[in-house]
Amino acid sequence: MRELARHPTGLVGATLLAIVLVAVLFGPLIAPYDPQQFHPAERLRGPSAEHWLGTDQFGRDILSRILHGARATIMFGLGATFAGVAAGTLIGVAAGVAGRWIDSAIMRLLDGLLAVPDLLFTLLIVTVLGGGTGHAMLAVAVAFTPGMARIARAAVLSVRTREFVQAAQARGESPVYVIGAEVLPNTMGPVIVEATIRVSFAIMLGATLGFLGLGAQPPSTEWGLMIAEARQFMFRNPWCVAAPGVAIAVAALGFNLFGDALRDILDPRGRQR
Amino acid sequence: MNAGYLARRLAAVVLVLLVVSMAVFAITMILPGNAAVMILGEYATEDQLKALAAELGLERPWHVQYLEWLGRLATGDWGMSMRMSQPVTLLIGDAFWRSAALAGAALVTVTVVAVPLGVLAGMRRGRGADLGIGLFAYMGTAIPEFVTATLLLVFLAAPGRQFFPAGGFVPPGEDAARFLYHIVLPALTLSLILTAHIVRQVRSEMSEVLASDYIRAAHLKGLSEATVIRRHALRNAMAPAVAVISLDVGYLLGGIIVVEEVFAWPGLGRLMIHALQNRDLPVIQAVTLVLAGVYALSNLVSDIVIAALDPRVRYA
Amino acid sequence: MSDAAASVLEVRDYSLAYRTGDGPVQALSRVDFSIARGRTLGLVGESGSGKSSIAWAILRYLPANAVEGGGRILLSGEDLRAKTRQQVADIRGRRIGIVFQDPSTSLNPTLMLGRQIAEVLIRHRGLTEKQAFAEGEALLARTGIARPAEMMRRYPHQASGGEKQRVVIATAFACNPECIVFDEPTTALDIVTARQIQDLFVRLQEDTGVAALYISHDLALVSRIAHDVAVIHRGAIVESGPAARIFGAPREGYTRMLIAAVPHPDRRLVDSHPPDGAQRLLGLEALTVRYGERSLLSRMLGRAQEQVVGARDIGFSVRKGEILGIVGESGSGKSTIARAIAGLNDFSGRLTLGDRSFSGRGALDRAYRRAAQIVFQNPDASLNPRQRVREILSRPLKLYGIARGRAEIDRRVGELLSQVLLPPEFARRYPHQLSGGEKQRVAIARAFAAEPRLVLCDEITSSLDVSVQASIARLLVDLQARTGATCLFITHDLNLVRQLAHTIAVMYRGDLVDLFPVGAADAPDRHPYTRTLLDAVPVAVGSAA
Amino acid sequence: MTNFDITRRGVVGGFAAVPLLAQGAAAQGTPRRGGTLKVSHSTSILTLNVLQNSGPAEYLALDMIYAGLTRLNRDMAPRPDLAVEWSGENAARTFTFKLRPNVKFHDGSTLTSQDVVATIEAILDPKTGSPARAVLNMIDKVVAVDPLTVRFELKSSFADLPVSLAHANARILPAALVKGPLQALNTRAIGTGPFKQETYDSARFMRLVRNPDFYVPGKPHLDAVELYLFPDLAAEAANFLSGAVDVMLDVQQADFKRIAAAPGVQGQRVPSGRFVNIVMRQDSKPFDDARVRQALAMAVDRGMLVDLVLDGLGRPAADNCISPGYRYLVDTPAPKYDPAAARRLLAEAGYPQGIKIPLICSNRPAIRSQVGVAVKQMAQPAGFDIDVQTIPHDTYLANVWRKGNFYIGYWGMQPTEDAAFTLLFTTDAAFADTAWNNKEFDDLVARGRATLDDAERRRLYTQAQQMMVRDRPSIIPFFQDILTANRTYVKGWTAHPLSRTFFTEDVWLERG
Repeated sequence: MRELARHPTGLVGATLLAIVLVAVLFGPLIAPYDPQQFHPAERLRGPSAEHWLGTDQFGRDILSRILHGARATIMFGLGATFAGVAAGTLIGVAAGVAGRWIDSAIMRLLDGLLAVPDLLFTLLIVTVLGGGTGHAMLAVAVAFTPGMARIARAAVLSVRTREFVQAAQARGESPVYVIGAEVLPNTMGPVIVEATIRVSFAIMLGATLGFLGLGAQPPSTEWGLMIAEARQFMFRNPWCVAAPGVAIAVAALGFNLFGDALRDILDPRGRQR
Repeated sequence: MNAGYLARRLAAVVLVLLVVSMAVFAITMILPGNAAVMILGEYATEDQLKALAAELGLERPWHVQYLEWLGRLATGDWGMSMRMSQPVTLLIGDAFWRSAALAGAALVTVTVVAVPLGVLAGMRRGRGADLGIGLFAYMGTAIPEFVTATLLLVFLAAPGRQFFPAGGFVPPGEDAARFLYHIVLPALTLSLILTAHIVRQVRSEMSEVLASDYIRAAHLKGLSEATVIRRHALRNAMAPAVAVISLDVGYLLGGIIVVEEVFAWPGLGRLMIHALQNRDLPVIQAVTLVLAGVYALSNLVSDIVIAALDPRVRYA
Repeated sequence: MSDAAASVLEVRDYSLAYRTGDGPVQALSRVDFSIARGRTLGLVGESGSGKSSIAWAILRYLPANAVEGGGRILLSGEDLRAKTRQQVADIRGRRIGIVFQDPSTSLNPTLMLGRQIAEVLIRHRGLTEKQAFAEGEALLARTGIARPAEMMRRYPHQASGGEKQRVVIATAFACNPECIVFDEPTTALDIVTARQIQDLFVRLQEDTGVAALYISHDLALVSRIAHDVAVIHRGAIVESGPAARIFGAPREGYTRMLIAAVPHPDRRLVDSHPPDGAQRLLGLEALTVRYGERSLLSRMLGRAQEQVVGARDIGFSVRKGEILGIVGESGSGKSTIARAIAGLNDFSGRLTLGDRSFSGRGALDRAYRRAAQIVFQNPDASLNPRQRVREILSRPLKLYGIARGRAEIDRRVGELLSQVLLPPEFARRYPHQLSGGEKQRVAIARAFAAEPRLVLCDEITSSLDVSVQASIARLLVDLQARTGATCLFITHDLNLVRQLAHTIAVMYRGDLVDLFPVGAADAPDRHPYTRTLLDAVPVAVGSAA
Repeated sequence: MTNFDITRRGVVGGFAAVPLLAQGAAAQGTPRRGGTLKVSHSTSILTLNVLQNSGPAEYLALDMIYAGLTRLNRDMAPRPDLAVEWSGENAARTFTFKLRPNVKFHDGSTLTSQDVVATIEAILDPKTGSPARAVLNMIDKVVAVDPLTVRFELKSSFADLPVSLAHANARILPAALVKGPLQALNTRAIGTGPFKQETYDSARFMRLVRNPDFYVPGKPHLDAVELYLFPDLAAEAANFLSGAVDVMLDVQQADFKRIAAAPGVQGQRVPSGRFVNIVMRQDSKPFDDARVRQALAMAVDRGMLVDLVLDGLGRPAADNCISPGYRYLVDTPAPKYDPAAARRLLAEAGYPQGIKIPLICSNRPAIRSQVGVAVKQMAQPAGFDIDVQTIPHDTYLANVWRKGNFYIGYWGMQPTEDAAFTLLFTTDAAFADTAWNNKEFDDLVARGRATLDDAERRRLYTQAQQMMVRDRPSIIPFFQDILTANRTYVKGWTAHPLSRTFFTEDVWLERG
C-alpha cells in the first residue's frame, strides 16, 4: 500500500472512495432527516440551513436521500460487477485451462455476445425480466460476463506458460492443485483491476437504466432514479439534479482512479518508469 | 491481406450475428407480458388481445418461430413491426442513416480531437497538459450520457441561451444547414464521453511507444524532436489507437440509445427504445442485429486499417 | 594511459546519481577513462554495475531523475556537458554513434530498414533521398549483408537478428563518427552470428580508426577484441589498463574474482569421466517431438497445420552419476529433449529410466516424475510469486510423501536450504525478496528435495551474472556428487559445459550431430558443426590461473 | 413524470359537459387565413387507424382527418357534424340520422349512408378491437334507408346514442377502405375532416394540409399543421420555449407554471374528470370490510395530494367518479383527513395494530407511483403501513391489473354518467376491477340509461352516486386538469376536458 501513497491518481481515487464508503456505511445514521419525510411547506427549495442540499418535489431532504441512496447505488454497482466478474472469471479460466476446441468454442460465443453493446444488452435483459433493481443488477452482471471472461482467459493463458506452473506439472501435481494453487492466485491481479474500473461503469449503467425507467423504481433513493425523477423540476431547483449527478460522478471517478492506480501497482512492469 | 483472410473474417462476422440472433430471440421470447397486451395497452379488451395474439402467431413453439424468422431474415423480409404495422426494413431504413450520421459525426469529432489530445498527453507525460487532459478524460467517463445531455440542454439550448435547437431533426436533403444545426448537441454529447475513453487509451499507447528502444535509438541518431514524433512515434501509436477507436464504436452504438431519446433524434436508438417499451419483437431483433453487425464490421475495418499502418501485422 | 592530445573520448572524474522514491542512488562515482583514435576500450562489469549509465551520460540521454555530479565528458576536447540541446542533437549520429544490445527492438517496426539508415545520412550529411538510399546500400554491403538492395526494402520483422544488427552497425558508422559506443551488441544473438558480428566490429574499427567504447559483461569476448580494459564495479572503475595486463596479472581482488568466475575449459570442476563401472540409468531411442498440436477444430476445418519438429530420432544413453552436457544454438532442440524427458512435451520413440521404459508422455507415472526433476532458466519465473520459500520446498516433500507433519517438513526444508548454502530463515521469504542467484538456488533445492535419480538443468545459468553463474555451477556439481544423481546440463555456453560435463552432445536444428567425452573436444573426428561452435566461442586469453 | 412516459393514460372515448373555461374562439378578432401550425407532442403517433388508436397525439391527428356523425361541444352537448339532424323514436330504441349532402372524402369519393353502415358494422365486429365498441354495443342493427339517411335499431333503449356516436374512435371511413385489410388504415387515412394527410414519419413528424372541399365554408383557417414528436419532456419544453414550435400539446404538471409564465406564451388549464383511483378489491381481506375502506378514505389528505402531485393543477375529489361538469353531479362531501379517527375505525374493524399491505403502482405514467409514495406517507399515522411497489407497465398489465387487490388505476374522463358508471363500477363493467358487484347499483344505472325523462334520470343517478360514496369501491382523491400551452399569436387553440376533440379548424395565426 506504500506505493499507493506515491501514486497521485490513486490517492485521489482512494479519498473519493472513502467518502463514498462513509455514505454507504453510515449514510442512514448521519442523514439529518428521514428520506421519505415530506416537508410540503419547503418544496423545491435550494440549499438552506435546515436542508444543506435543498429539497425535492415532495419537499424531501435531498442530502438525506443521497446518503440513503448511496447504499442502493453502490451496492448495485458492486453487486452487479461482482456477479459479472465471478461468472466471467469462471468462464474465462475454464476456457483458458481447457484449451483446444472448448476454448475456441467459448471464444466464438464471447465474440458474439461482445458484439452487442453493453447498454443494449442490459436493456434487452431488463425489458424481458421487467424493471426493478434486482433485475437491473442481473442484467448488468450478464452484460459484464463476456468482457470479464476474455480478460480472465488472457490472464490465465499468460500465467499457464510460466515456468513455476510447468514445474508443478512436471512434478505430477494434480490439475486441481495446478489451477487452484499455482494458476488462479496469479491471475487475480488483472481481474481485480478490471473489476474495480467496471464498478464505475456499472454505477453509470444503473443510473442510465433508472433514467429510462427500467432500473430502480420509486420509492427507491437510487441516485440514477433521483436524477430521472428530478429532471422535470430542474429549472425550478437545479440542485435536485445536480446533487445526485455529482454523487454519481464522485463514486464513478473514485472507482476509476483507484482502478487505474491498482493497475500500475499490480502490473509487474509498472508504468511509472 | 488476401481474399482468403477476408472471406474467413466475413464468415466470422456472420457467425457472430448468428450467435447474437439466437441470444436476442431467446431473450425476447421469455417475456412475462405477451406482446399483444403490451401493444393494445391497458384499455384493450379481451377479444382484442386474442385477435392480435393469433394474428402474430405468438402461441407457436418458439423454435418454429425462430427458424421461420431466420429464413425470412435471410431472404430480406424482416417482418412487420407489431406496433407500427410497417415493414421493419422501412423503419430501419431511414433510421439507420440518421443514426449513422450522428455516430459518424461523433466518430469524426472524436478522431480529430481525442487522438491529438491523447498524443499530446502521452508526450507531456506527468506535466501540466497531461494532468489537465487526464482530468478532463476522467470526468468524461464519470458522468452518464443522460446527465451530459441534460447539462448541454440546459446550458446551450435553454431559452435565453439559445445557441442550438433543443433536439429535433431536419433531413439533410430538406435543409442541410439546419440538419447540421440540429446534429451538434447530440453529436457533442456522444463525443464528450467517447473522447474521454479514447484520450486515456491513446495517452497510454503513446507513452508506451515513447518509452520504447527504437524511439531512444531515433533520438540518439540526432533526429529532431519533431521528426522522432512524426515519423517514428506517431506511426507506431496509430495502429493501437485505431484498434481502441473501433472498440469504442460498440460503446458509441450503446450511447446513441440514450442521446437519441433525449434529443428526439429519430434514429436506431430511439427505434430500439420504442421497440423495447412495446415488446415489438421483430424491431428489437432487427435493430440489435444491425447494431451488432455494424460493430463486427467496424472491427474488421479497423483490422484492415491496422494492417495498412503496421507492416508486421500481415494476415496470411 | 595514452596522451591526452590524441584521445577522442575522455571521461574525467565523472559522478552520477538517480533520484528514486527511497532517496538518491549513486550510479557512478569519479569515473575516469579515455579512448584514443583507433583504440577500443572494453568496459566490463556485472549487471547493475553502472556500465550502461556511462553510455547514457556520454550520449547526453539521461533520464529525468538523473543528477549529474562533478566531472567532465570530453569529445575531442570539447566538454559535452556544456553543449546545448541543439548542439547535442547535431553531435549524436554524426560525431558519436551507438549500437544497442537488442537489434529487434532498436529498429522502428513500421519503417523500412533502408529509410532508417537513410534518415541519418539525410540529417547529418545533407544527402537527397536518392543519394542517401544509394549510400545506405553501400554501407550495408560493407557490413557483409548478402543482397543489400533487397535488404533496404525490407521491414525489420523480415530480417534475422544478425542482419538487423548489421543494419544498426551500418547506421552507426554511416557518418564516420569519431567515437562509437557499443552496448552489449552481441548478447541477444546466437553464438555463430555473435562471432560474425564481433569479427565485423573489429574489421570496421580497424578500417575507420574510430574510437570505440565496448560495454559488455562477457570477459572472454572483451579479452579478445579490446585494446584496453576497464573493470567497473558498483559505479566505480576498479582497475583499468591494456587487456593483456588486466587479464594476465589482475591487481584488484574483484578483477581476479571476476576472471576466475569466467568458465574456462581447462578448469575442470569434475574429473573428466563418470565413476567407472556405473551402468546405464537413462536411455533414449528414436525419441521425436512435434510441436503445433493438431487441434480437433483445425483438423475439422482441414487447415493443414504444418507441424514443427522440435527434435528428430534422438538416441543416447547416460550412466548413473554421469553429467551429460547438451549444447546447441537456440532452436536446436536441446530444451525440447529436456522438456520431453521431464514429461512436459508429448514424444514418440522410447525412453528408459533404470529398468522401466516408457513410450509416450501419458505413460510417465508419479514414480518416474519423482525420479526425474527439472530446473528452468529464468529464476524470476521458476518460483510461484504468491508462495513463501517454505511452501515451495515443502510441496515435493508432501507430494512424494518424503516428509509428513509440520515439524519434520520444517526440519527437512532447513536441511535443503543449507544444502544450497542459503540461511534457514530464507524459508519465510517470498521469491520477490530474493536475488536471481538465491531464487535459482531455491529452484535447485526444490529439485533435489524429491531425491531424484535424474536432474535436468535447462540453461539454469544463462540469465545470471558471471560470478553468480560460477557459484551455481559449483553448487550443482557438489550436490550431484553428494547425491550420485545423474545430470543433463543444457546450455549454449561451450566453455561452461566443457568445465563440468563428462560427455557432451551437440544438437543442430533438431538432430543430435555429435556425442563425445569432454576430453575429445579437440579431436580431429569432431563433426564440422561442433568445430564451428568451438571456434565461435572465445576463450579468455592468458588466464590459466 | 419520467421522460420515459408512454402515456397509456388514454381516455376511453367520452366527454363531459364543462363550462367553457377558455375564451370562445370567436371573441378573438377576425380570423386570418393561412400559415402552418407547428405542434409538439411527447407520445408517438403509432397508427392512423381511427378505429383502433388510443395514443393522445393520435387523437389530435385523427380528429383533424376524420369526422363523425356528431361532435361534442366543449360543454359536451352533441352537435351536428356529418349528420345534420337526428330523431329518436319508441322510447329511444330506434334513431334516424339525416346526412349532410355532397360531402367529399379526401380521395374525392362522396359520403353516403353505405359508408356509415360499413363503418359502424366494422366497429361492432369484435375482430376490429375498436374501443368505441364498448359505448355502442347496444346497437342491434344499422340500416341505410336512402343514400342520405341511416336508421339505428337498439337492443335496449339508450337516450345518449348521439353522444356515443361522437366517440373519438367512431369516425366515418369510406366503405371500400373499411371493408379492405385493416392494416392499410394504419398508414393511410382518408376521411372527411378539415385536414388531409400529406406526410407520415411515425418516428419524427407528421404533416397535414387543408382539405379544400371541407363542408364548413371558410374553414379551416390554417394552410397546414405539422406534429413534431419529442419523447424527452425537458427537450420538448426547451424547444417550445425557444419558439421552434407554436403549440405544446401536453404540458407536465411540474413544468406548467414555468412555461405559462414565459414571455409570448399562453398556458391553458382545462379542468377535467381524469382521475387516479386506488382500487380496493372487496372480495378479499382486508378491503372486504367497509370500515377499512372508510378508514383509508380518511387517511388520505386530498388537498395535499393536489398540491404535491399535481402542483395545485387539479381539484380534490370525494371517491365519486362523477366529476364537476357532469349534468347529474351530486355534491358528495369528501371525508376529512383524520388519521386518529381512521386508526380508531381500523381497530374497530379488527386491526388494532393497523394494516401492513403492498400497494402496486405501474411505472407508467409516473403519476401512479407519485400518488403511491404520497399516500404511503399520509396513511402512516392512520395505522396503514403501505409498501409501495413500482413495477413495469407490461408486468402490471399482465399480472396485477383487474386481478390485484390493492393497486392504482388511471382513467380519463368519460362522456356521460352512464359511460362513467359502466366503465369500472357496474358488475359487468368493461374494466370492472373492484368486485363491488352491487346489483342495486347496476339496476339504477340500467334504468337511468333507458329513461328519456330528465328528472327521473337525475333521481336515479343521484342515488347511484350516494351509494358509490357510501360503499366506496375505490378511493378517487383528485381530478387532474388537462394542461396545454401555445404562443400568444396562436388563436382559437384550446384543450377539451376529454382531450379527444380539438376544433383545429377554428385555429388561426395572428402573424403570417
